[in-house]
Amino acid sequence: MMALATFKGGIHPPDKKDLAKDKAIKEAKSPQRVVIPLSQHLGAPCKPIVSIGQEVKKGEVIGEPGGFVSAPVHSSVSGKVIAIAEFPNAMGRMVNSIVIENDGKEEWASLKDNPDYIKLSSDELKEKVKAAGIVGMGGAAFPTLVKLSPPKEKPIDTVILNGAECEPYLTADYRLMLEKSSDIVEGLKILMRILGVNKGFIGIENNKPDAIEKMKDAARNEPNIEVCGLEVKYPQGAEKMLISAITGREVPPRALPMDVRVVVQNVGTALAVYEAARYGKPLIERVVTVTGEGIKTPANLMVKIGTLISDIVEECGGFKDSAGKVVSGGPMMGFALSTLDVPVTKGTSGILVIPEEGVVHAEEYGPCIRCGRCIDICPMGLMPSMLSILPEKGHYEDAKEYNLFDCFECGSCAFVCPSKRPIVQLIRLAKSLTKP
Amino acid sequence: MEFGKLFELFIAAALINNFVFTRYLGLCIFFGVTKKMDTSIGMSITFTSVMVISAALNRVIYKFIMIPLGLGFLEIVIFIGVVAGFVQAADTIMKKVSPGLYYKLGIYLALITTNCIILAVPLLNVSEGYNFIESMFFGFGSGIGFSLAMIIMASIREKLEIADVPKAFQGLPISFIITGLIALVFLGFSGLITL
Amino acid sequence: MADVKKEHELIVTVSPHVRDEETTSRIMWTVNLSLLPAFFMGFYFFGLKALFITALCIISSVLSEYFFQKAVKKKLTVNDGSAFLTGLLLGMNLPSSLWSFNPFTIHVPIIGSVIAVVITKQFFGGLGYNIFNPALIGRAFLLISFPKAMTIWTEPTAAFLALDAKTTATPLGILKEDGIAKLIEAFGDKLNLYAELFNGHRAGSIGETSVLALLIGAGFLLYKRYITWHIPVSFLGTAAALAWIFGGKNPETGKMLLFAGDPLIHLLSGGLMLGAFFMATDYVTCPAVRKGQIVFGIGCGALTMLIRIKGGYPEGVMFAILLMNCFAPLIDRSMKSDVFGAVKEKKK
Amino acid sequence: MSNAESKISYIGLIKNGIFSENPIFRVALSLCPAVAVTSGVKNGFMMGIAVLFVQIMVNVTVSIVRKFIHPKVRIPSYMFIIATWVTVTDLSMAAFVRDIYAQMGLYIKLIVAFAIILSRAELFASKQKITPSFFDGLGNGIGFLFALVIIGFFRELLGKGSLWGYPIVDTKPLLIMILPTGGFFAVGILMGLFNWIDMKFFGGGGASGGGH
Repeated sequence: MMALATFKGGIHPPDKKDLAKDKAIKEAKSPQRVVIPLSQHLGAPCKPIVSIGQEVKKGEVIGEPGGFVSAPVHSSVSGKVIAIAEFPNAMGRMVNSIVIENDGKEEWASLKDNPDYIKLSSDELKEKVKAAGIVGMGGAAFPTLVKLSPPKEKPIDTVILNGAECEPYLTADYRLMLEKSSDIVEGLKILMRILGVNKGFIGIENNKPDAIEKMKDAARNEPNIEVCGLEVKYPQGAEKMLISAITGREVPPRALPMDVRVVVQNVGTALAVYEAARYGKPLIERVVTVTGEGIKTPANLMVKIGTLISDIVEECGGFKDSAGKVVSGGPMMGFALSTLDVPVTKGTSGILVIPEEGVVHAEEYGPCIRCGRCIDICPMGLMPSMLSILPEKGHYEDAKEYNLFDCFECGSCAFVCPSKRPIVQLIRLAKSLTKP
Repeated sequence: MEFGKLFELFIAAALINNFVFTRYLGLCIFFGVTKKMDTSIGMSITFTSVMVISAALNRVIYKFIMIPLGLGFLEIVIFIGVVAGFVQAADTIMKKVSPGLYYKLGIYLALITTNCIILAVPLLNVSEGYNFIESMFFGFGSGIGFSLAMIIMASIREKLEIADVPKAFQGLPISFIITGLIALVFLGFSGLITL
Repeated sequence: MADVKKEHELIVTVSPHVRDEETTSRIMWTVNLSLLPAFFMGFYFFGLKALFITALCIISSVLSEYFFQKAVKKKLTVNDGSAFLTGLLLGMNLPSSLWSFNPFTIHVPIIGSVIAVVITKQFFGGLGYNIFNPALIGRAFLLISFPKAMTIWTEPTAAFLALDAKTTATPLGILKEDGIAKLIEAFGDKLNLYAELFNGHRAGSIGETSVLALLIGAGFLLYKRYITWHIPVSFLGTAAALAWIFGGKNPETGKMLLFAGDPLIHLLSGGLMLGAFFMATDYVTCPAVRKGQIVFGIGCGALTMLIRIKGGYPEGVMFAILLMNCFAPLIDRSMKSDVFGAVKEKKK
Repeated sequence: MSNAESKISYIGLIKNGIFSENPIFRVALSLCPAVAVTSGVKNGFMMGIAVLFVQIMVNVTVSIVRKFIHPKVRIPSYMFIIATWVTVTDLSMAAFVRDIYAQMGLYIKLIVAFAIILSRAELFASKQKITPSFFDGLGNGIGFLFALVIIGFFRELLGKGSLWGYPIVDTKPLLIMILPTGGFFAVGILMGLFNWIDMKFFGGGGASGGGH
C-alpha cells in the first residue's frame, strides 16, 4: 500500500467519531425563531437592510457585506423581523444580530435551477458565490470569494478540498462526503473553473475509508481530480498541513496558501458553492454534528443558520444527566459555551457535549519539565514549551523570538503536555499583549 | 618552544585553571555582565584581546625596563598604569578608527581597568617566569577561559530569568551557587594536563 | 424556549477540551520502575548494603524535598516521584562499600541527597528549573568531599549479607592504572570479560554494573517513548568511536596507539549505560530540541572519553554529563526548532 | 561644608559598613577575595586587615588631596594612590607575615583592583573631611573583615575541621568546602541568608546589588 500523505508532527487524540458516524444527515426541526448574527465571518460585519416588523422570505438578503472581506447574510426562515440587537455568539462576544420569528411557511425568496452552471464564466460563477454569502465552513469562516480572487501576481495552480475532518468527534464533513459526494465533486469543478486551475485534490483522513471510496467513485470520470488518503493525525485538516501533505509545498511563516499557488476549501464549502451555482441557493443552513458522551442521541443535523443551540440540544434528547461542558466546534479548537442561547453560524461544525466527569480541569498545572513532547508534535515547528513559560513569567516580548505569531492555536501542545499546562491560553495572552 | 607545550599551557589556562572557577578572579565583572548574553559576548571579545595585548606589553616592559632599572617591587603601580594607559589609548584609537566597533565594545573597555584579571595575568606571568610567547598564550588562554565562563553563565542566567528561584536567593546568591556548581563540574578537567 | 440547562452550570475553559492521559508523575514513576531491574542486579551482587544505601538516599531525598517545600511554603510535590528518582539514581551511583567503610560514612548518602535536592534543584525553583542533574551533582559533590570513601569498591559476591566483601578496583580503574592486559587477565579471557561486564558481575557503583538489566529498563522507556534515541545513540556512538580511535596503547612503550582501542570494554564498563540512557536523557537538564540533543550526546561522549583516556579520573561519564548540562542552555539558545515553512527561507 | 556633614554619626558609619551596606553580602563589590582567601579564618582575617588598612589610608589620603586634584584626572589619581598603598601593604606583609603571604600574595596585590576601595574613595572620601573619611574607611574595612571571617569560619570548620589552624575535629568533614566550589556555595548561601534576614526582620527588598 502506498504511504499516506502527511506532515511532520501532530498528535493522535482518540477520534471518538463512532458516536455520530452512522447517523445520516437529518433535517432539523425548523425553529420558532432564529438569531442571525451580522458577523459570522472573518472581516467586516454586515449592515442590516431590514427593519423591525418587516416580513422576510427564506433566502432573502437581510445583511449586506460591509467591505471586501465580508459576505452577505440571508434569512434562513420565512417570517417577521422582531429585533435587531446585540446577542452573544459562541465565542462569548456580543454581536449585532437580526432576530426573525418563523411563520413556518418556508417560503423561498428565489430559487432557480440552472443545469448549465458549468458553462458560466469565472466572473459569473464568482458573482453567484458572492451572492450566496458563502464562507469557509470548516470553522474559520473566511469569506470564500476573497480566497477565489487572488491578486494577479499570485497565480493559482491547485485547488484542494479539505475533507480531513481531523477534529475528534466531528462527522459533519464525513456524512456530507458519503451522502453528497457527486455534488461536492461538482463544487470542486466549479472552484477549479473559477480559478482557471486544472488540478484538484480531495484530502480525506484514512479513518474514513468509505468516504474515500465514495469520493473516488464520484470523481471517477474526472481525470484532473485526485482523492488523497491522508494519515490520521491531528491537525491534518489545518490548511498549511494539508497543503504540505498533499503537494509537499510549505507555506512560509505568515504567508498564505496562495503564496504557494494553492487554494484550500472545505468540502462543505464546495457543496455550498455547487448549490449556489446550480440553484442560486444562499448559505442558510449547514450540517452540524451534535455529539459527545453527554448528549442523549448524537446526530448529524442539517440546521438553519441562526437556530439556537438550546433548540438543537433539545431536539437531540437533551443531556444525559449532567453536562459539564458544551463546546461549539471540535474538542481541540472549539469554544466552550457559557450559555446555550447562542445561534449556529456558518462556521459551526459541531456541538460537543462533554459530561462532567470528562472535563479536564485545567486550574492545577505543574511546571514545564521540558520533556519536549510539545516541540515534537507542534505542526508549525515551534517550541510551545518556551511559548508557555515566557508569558507565564511575564516575558511577553521575548516570546516573539520563538515565533509566537506563527502559532495557529491548534491545541496539540496542550493536549500532550504531561504537566497539563494551559499552553494555548498563555500563547493567546502573549499574542494579545504584543504586536507582531 | 614546542607547539604542544604552548597548547597545553593554553588548555590549562582556559579550562583547568579557569580564572573564574579555580582562581576566583574577575568575579565582579563576571557577575556584573552575565545578566545579558549580548554584554557577555561583547565583554568576551574585548577582554580577550586586551588580555593578550596587555600580557605582551607588560612582559616587554618588565623585561626591558623594570628589571634593568631594578623596579620589580613597583610592579603593581607600573602594571596598572600600563593597563590603564593602554585601555585609554585603545579607547581613543577605536573611537577614531572604527566608531561602529567602539559603539559596540567601548563601554566594556571602561570596565576593564578595575578588573583584577587584567592585572593578574601580568603578575602571574612574572611569578611563573613565562617568556614572551608563553605570556601571550597564557593571556589568550585565560581570556578564552574567562569568555567561556561568561558565556555559559549568561546562558544559564537567561534560563534562570524564567525560574522560580526563592526570593532571598534571586540575583547574586543563586549566581554564586551556579558558579559553585560549575566550578565543581569543571573539576572534571583536573588532571587532564599535568604541567 | 425551553431552557435545557441553566447557564451558570456550564464549565467554560479554553481549548483544547481533551487532554492526553500522560502526567508528569506517571512519567517519573515509570522511569523509577524502569531502573528497578538494574537496581535488583546491584542488590543481587552487592547484597543488603546496596539496599540500605539506596533506601537511605531515597528517604533523605524525599524528606529534603518535603521539608524544603514546607519551609518556603511551596506546594508539596513529593508525590510526583522526581525526588524519589533523584534519590534512586544517586543511590545507584554510589559504591556499596559506603555502608561498611567505617561507621561514620552513613552521613555521606544523606549529604549527597540534600545537596542534590535542596541546592541543585529547589534553590533553582524545583522541578523543571534546575540546570544540573541533581543526582549527578550529589555524586560529584561526594566524590570531591570524600575522595577516599567514594572510591572503595567491593567485589560482587552475590551473597545476600556480603558484609565483609573484599575490596577491589573497577575494570576502568584497572584499565587506567595497569592497562588492558591486566584487565583481561583479571577476568580470565577476553570473552569472559565481555560476558561479566554485560551481566554486571564486576566492581562498581550499585546500579551501573549490569548492562543487561539497564538495557531492559532503557528498552522499556524507549518503547514507551519516554526517551528517544537521540541522546543515547549519539552519546554511545561518539564514546565508542573515540574509544576505538584513541583508546589503544602500545603495550611496550605505553604511548597512544591510534585505531587500536577496544570500544566494547569502554561501552560496557563504568557508568556509561546508566548515564547515557537514564541521566543524560533527563528532560530538564538536556536541550529541548532533537538536533540539540544530538550535539549534547556527542559532547557527552567526547568528554567522557577525554576524561577516561587523558583525565585524572578513571570514569568520566558523570563529569561529562554535568559539563554538557552547563552547555545545554547555550545549545537550547542557539538551536531552536525549525519553523514550518521557514526552512527554505534561511537567514541571509 | 554644610551642617549635614556634622550630623554624620561615626558609629552609624561603622554600622552601615558592617551590616546594611556590607561590601560583600549587601553591596556585592569586590567579590573575588570573598572566595579566594577564605578557605581559612586566618587568611580571611589577614586579608581583611590588609583591606581595612588600605581602605583607611586611601580614604584619608584622598580626603587630604581632594581639593588639589583636577576632576578630570580624579580616577587615575585615585588609582595611583591605591596602588601605592597596596604596594606598601604588599611589601610589609611579604616582610612580616611570610607564611601567609606565600599563600595569598597574588590577592594582596590585587587589592588594587578592588572596586570597593575605589568606590568609597570616589563616593565618600572625595567629598568629605578627613575624620568622617577615616571612619567610613574603618566601617567598610571592618564590614569587609567581618564578611571574610564569617565565610572563612564556615569553610575552615567544614572543610578542614579546624579554626585558625587549630583542629576542632580530627576528620575533614567536607573537603569540598575549602575548594572553589565550597567557597562559592558558602558565599551564595550566606548572601541568601543575609537577604532573608533583611527581608524577614528589616523589611528589606531582598535582592542584593550586582555591581562590579
